[in-house]
Amino acid sequence: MDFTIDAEQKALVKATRDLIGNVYDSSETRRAITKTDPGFAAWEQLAEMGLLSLPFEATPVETSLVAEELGRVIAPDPFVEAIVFAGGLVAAAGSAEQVEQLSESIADGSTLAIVAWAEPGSRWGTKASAVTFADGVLNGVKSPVVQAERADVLIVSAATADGTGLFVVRDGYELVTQRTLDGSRAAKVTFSNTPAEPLGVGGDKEAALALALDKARIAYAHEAVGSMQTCLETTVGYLKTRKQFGVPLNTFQALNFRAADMYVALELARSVITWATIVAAEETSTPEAIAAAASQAALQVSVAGRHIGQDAVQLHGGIAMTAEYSVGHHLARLTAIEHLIGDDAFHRARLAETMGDHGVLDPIG
Amino acid sequence: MDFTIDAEQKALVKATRDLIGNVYDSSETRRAITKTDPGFAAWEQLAEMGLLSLPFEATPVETSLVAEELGRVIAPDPFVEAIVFAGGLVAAAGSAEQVEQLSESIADGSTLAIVAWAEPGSRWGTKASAVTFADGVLNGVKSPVVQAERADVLIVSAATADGTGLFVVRDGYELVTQRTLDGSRAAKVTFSNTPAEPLGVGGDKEAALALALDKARIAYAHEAVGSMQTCLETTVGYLKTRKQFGVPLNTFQALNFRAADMYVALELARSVITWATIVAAEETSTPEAIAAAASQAALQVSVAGRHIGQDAVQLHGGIAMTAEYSVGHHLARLTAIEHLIGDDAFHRARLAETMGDHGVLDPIG
Amino acid sequence: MRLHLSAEDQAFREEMRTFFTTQVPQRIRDVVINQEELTKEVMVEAQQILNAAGLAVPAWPEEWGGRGWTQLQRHIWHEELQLAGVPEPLAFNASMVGPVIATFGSQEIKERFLPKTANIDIWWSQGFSEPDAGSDLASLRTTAIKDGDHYVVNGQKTWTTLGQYGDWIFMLVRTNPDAPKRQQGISFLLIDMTTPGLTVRPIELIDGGFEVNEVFFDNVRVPVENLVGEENKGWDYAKFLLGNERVGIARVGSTKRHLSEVKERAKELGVFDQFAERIVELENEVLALDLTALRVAANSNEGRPDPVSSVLKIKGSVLTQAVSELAVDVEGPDALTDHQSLAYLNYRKTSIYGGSNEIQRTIIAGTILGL
Amino acid sequence: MRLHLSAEDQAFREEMRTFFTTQVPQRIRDVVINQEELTKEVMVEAQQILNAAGLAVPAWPEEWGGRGWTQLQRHIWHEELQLAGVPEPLAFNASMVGPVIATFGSQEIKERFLPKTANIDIWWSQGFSEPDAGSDLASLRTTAIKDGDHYVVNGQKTWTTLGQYGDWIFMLVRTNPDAPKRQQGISFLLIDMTTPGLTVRPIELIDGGFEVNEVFFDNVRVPVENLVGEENKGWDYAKFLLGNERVGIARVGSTKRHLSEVKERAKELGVFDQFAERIVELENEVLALDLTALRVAANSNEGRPDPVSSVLKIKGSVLTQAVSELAVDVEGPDALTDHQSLAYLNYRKTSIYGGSNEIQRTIIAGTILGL
Repeated sequence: MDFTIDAEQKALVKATRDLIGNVYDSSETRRAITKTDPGFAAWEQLAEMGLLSLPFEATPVETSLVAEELGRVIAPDPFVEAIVFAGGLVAAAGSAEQVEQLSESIADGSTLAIVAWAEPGSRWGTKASAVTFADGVLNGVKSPVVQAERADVLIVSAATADGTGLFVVRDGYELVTQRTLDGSRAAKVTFSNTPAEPLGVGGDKEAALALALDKARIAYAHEAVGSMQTCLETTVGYLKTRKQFGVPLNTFQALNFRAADMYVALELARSVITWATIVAAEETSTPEAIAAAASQAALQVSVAGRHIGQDAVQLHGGIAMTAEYSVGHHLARLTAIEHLIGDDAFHRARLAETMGDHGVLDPIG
Repeated sequence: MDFTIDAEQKALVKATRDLIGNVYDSSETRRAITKTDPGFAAWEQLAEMGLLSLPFEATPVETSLVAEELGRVIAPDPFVEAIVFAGGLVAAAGSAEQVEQLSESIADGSTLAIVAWAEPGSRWGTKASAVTFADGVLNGVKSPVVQAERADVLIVSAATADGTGLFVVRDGYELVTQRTLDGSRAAKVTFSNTPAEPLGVGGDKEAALALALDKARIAYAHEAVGSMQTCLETTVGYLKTRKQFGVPLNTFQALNFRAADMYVALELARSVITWATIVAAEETSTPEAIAAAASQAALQVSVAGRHIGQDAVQLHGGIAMTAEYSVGHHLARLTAIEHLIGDDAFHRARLAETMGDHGVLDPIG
Repeated sequence: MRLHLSAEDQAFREEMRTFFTTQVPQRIRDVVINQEELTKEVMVEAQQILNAAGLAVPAWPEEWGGRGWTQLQRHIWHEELQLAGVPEPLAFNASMVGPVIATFGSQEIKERFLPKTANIDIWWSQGFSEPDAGSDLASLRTTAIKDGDHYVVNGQKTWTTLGQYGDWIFMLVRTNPDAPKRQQGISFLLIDMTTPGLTVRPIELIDGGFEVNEVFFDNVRVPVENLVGEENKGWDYAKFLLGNERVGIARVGSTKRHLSEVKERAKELGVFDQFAERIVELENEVLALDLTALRVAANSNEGRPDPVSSVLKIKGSVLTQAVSELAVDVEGPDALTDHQSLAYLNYRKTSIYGGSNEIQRTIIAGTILGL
Repeated sequence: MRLHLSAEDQAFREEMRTFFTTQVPQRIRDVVINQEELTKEVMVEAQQILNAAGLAVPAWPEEWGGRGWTQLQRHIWHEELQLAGVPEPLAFNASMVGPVIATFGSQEIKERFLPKTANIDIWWSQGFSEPDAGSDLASLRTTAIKDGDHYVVNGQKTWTTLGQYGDWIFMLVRTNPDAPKRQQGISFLLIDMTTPGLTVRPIELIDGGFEVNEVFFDNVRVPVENLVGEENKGWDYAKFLLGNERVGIARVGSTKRHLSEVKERAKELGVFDQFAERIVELENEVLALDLTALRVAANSNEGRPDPVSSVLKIKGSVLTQAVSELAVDVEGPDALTDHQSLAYLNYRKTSIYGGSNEIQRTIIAGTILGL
């Protein structure tokens, strides 16, 4: 059991932090960028740094470290969506030819790949039914699909005679794009006899989709840790400097205690989420073990994320309600992450299915 | 809609408070009394004051007012158990002869009647199965039965060919008595060919039992309100007088805020529980309406009782853990009440059954 | 104790319910029910419908449009209005500046302002909070220095809700900077927002909407006859006003309506059973709030706000937020682009404004518990 | 980052698990598992079994029975011991007075006390808290005035856990009442509890048990050689001791075991599905506590306690209580007479003792967050 990271990983963290902190040097910069299309600005630099090639060459540890850094400034670049999730899915399920074809253009930033898996009303289920594949074309609707408008390639899950298949689509679909609550974009994607190429050899790919999604959940959870960390730091800084009634806010014990409780929640969440990455990175881990770890991590995101995000706003007061200030955007992003990866009820129910199988839960057994 | 009580009811409250405050003049007196059999000491005086005749002549308003006063000092006398519940059940379901026969001796305190309805593992269900009635005798087990050892008459629910019947039993059963967590006693009662007389005309009495139980739940909830009120008052008093670090505890904002939250919880609980009594007292209320009101009240007991009881202990610190001090006993009694009337999960599930039938919940409609 | 409303109050409730659901167009109420943005035009239209029927400012003195209702009737009026989705009369007019003028203003100032205030011919804004004075209102620094028959106002106000629509603004200003205590030397001044030197800057909120504003004052000249009551007594008027504000803030009717809408939505989405326990719990808490508001209203002495109103403020805001959180969860993944999510973000304000919940806890601990 | 234990630590864990589950009799462990009352005899028997195997005081210096383990190994030892239901070595001996004597005592006092302390031939009691000094330890008033080669001790201690079994008591006493600061002038003194003038009064707790005591000192004469370290330096030793106390207080292994027992019980009673979501949530929180304890142990520098131990104390106590509350709810109506209810009442102490959770929040806000 070892939670430490090595020198190379430390360097990765530092380089990512420097790069991303430079692009999003303030909450106002980030806000201005999200108001123009496509709503993110660090993509080329992330590519130059080699971070977009991670799904093809590195372990979940590296992707999680990068995601956590992006989370600190809630960088709107779709790193987890396009690289960890879509890139990871291509790497895991694509044919050798597809991997070769896509990996280079994903890694250099020229191709943005997005997984279109969610279906209206499906509540995080991975079994496809709203889009069907037959005779080489797709028909149906996917929603919400984050950053679909900017996507060069969609990886679409669809019902086939053999189960849930995965398909590469480059064109021939319609989009209705909406702003998301965290300043990003998501679309309803409608396929009408859209030509599609199977990812990999065909057949039922639901297990591959679910595993890639679980790994993405863990990376999202690290984004959330980074965001929660910023919420806490910002709140502590505000309590120290902001004066009310002629004294700094940290004169008020009740406020300090709530900051202390935020710290407790953050450290506990960090432990579980980091452990989940370690489980995902371990070669001997089964998909079931990774799914369980992803759900444990997601549950922490939900419970700690609401607690920390809401209290960061409350302890700031009115200023936190303004778009000019940072913590409200963190609350929005934490809320969005939770609804991307599944909320507490979803993950509790998923964990409940196997909870009776063990007595004591042994995280390092 | 009127929450006020009239002059006569106010006099009842004052007389009860004087009487009970005299018998249980301190937490130590109460503790000493619970250590000797039968564990309560105000029964004769309650009888002399006429309070034990309430189920035969007054409305739930009066019994709730008395219960709340008993709750303030957590008087261990089984007023709700014997008078509201057993007395109320006799009054509602007994034959004219039985009512006549029992009402006088219940009212003068010479007969202690107790309802033996709970069954091992039944979790607050009112359909009897662990005890059966046939050929004039009862067989089976009831548990827990509060104050069974002191009881002169048991009203026993039992499975019959017609459903759940109710039976009067005076003798011929065996008891295994245990101390309860709140200093009272409860027994496992075993019936072996025990002669029993049907209460009323026979037939399925589950509805009558359930209604009497729901009315008892509301009275118990008032006991809980009285106890929560004392928890708050005692805690506030302690915060004002106890010094730590050279200053009174109410110098510490975080503690005061928690006392404020206790107050919020208490006032909200008081509203629902008082309303439940008003529903029960209203002649036009259906059993379904009383059941719903009882569950709403019980839910407040569970949620507010745990919050207030636990925080009263925490805000006191170590002293509250000692048997010499009062608030620990209040926490114990609040816990016991909740497990007598059904916990939060039970009442949530019960309310969930009908919750979809209305849009907006209108408490005075 | 009595369960039902008296026959009189029952009839009153029916009358309110009928009026709100038949005389206020569905088109207007749907804006509220669907949590869409209320435009100025719609709010004015709604309030003028109410005012024409004598239902806009029932708590005012009767000679200025009040109705002499009991507290319970006012509660019923308010709850039915919210249940029906009728936009509330603009609080700055109906609950804030109106009662202050009616209580403390001269006859001349009453005649000049109250009818237009009730009919929202003047849209009032509130100029209380300042950038360095959030919960600590008394530390305000905007000055009004007398210069002949004018005050010259300099400074900045913030959190001015819907100030972008404002015709006039009622202000707390410091008229005596040398007063020994911070609460002294404050006056209550009315300012025409078209006066030169006054600038409004809308502030974007985290839900993308524009609700609050900064208002800047650069040598704004205000006739002395726009002072309400006595000079340097403004803090007393402000406390009176804030007490009124807290009473209506529990939002019981709105929260009940929202919860019932979420129930319907959960049924539509097929997740009613999954959320049943949480809905039951919230319904129980909303019931407690509803009954406590009724208890306070029914028992309250006329006039002064009950300190228990702090309970209503705390629990009311927490439940507004909890129901909006439930609404987001019921939506599931679609919450990403759903207006329920924006409402969730927006409603974080309810535990901050109108005296934050920390301020309310301080009131309860101090005023009620004596801590 | 690495998921599994190293081969060495894995073997270590197996060794511990095997020892605890085979060398400590089931009869003893069942007392812990069934939450029955541990008698003095059983606790002594268990500790002597451990001590004979070198497993009673592994954190001590090696010359006095310590094992030179890493923090992670100590964590594994502690968790496996709790998981197996082995009674813990008496904290007053193993975690409190032993380390203080070993670190600050003279060679003579080490030789005199450490072997007997490890083998529980002396049962130590703790004399820190006083009636008017709960969380505010430094305000203690018990005095020890030098009279020739003795200290004369007068005063009262309270919350002395298991003091009714005590052979000796380690005390904080005020040796210099005139010291300028309260923390100065305090000394660390060892007292034979059979000394004339010393009286122990057990205090009944709300669960009916007797765990804590008052200890009265009426001119108790204590030889000066029973002083540990330097006179008037006791506060430093106490801080060292309290830091050690907090580390073990998370009760991770015990809580994990209790939760798994409650799961089994819920299955027996047929209510597993009904409680499933709550169990899942608690299991998630216990996992977080477990992993945080591992993270602290694995990353910790030898010696000084990590301030994050306050996180473990807060969450550890809250989860101990939450699992005991779940256990009561799983029992249902039978909880009225069930020992789980008494454990629930008893465990309210865990957020109070060892530095209340309010004290821990103060430490986090101050030491970690700099507030």
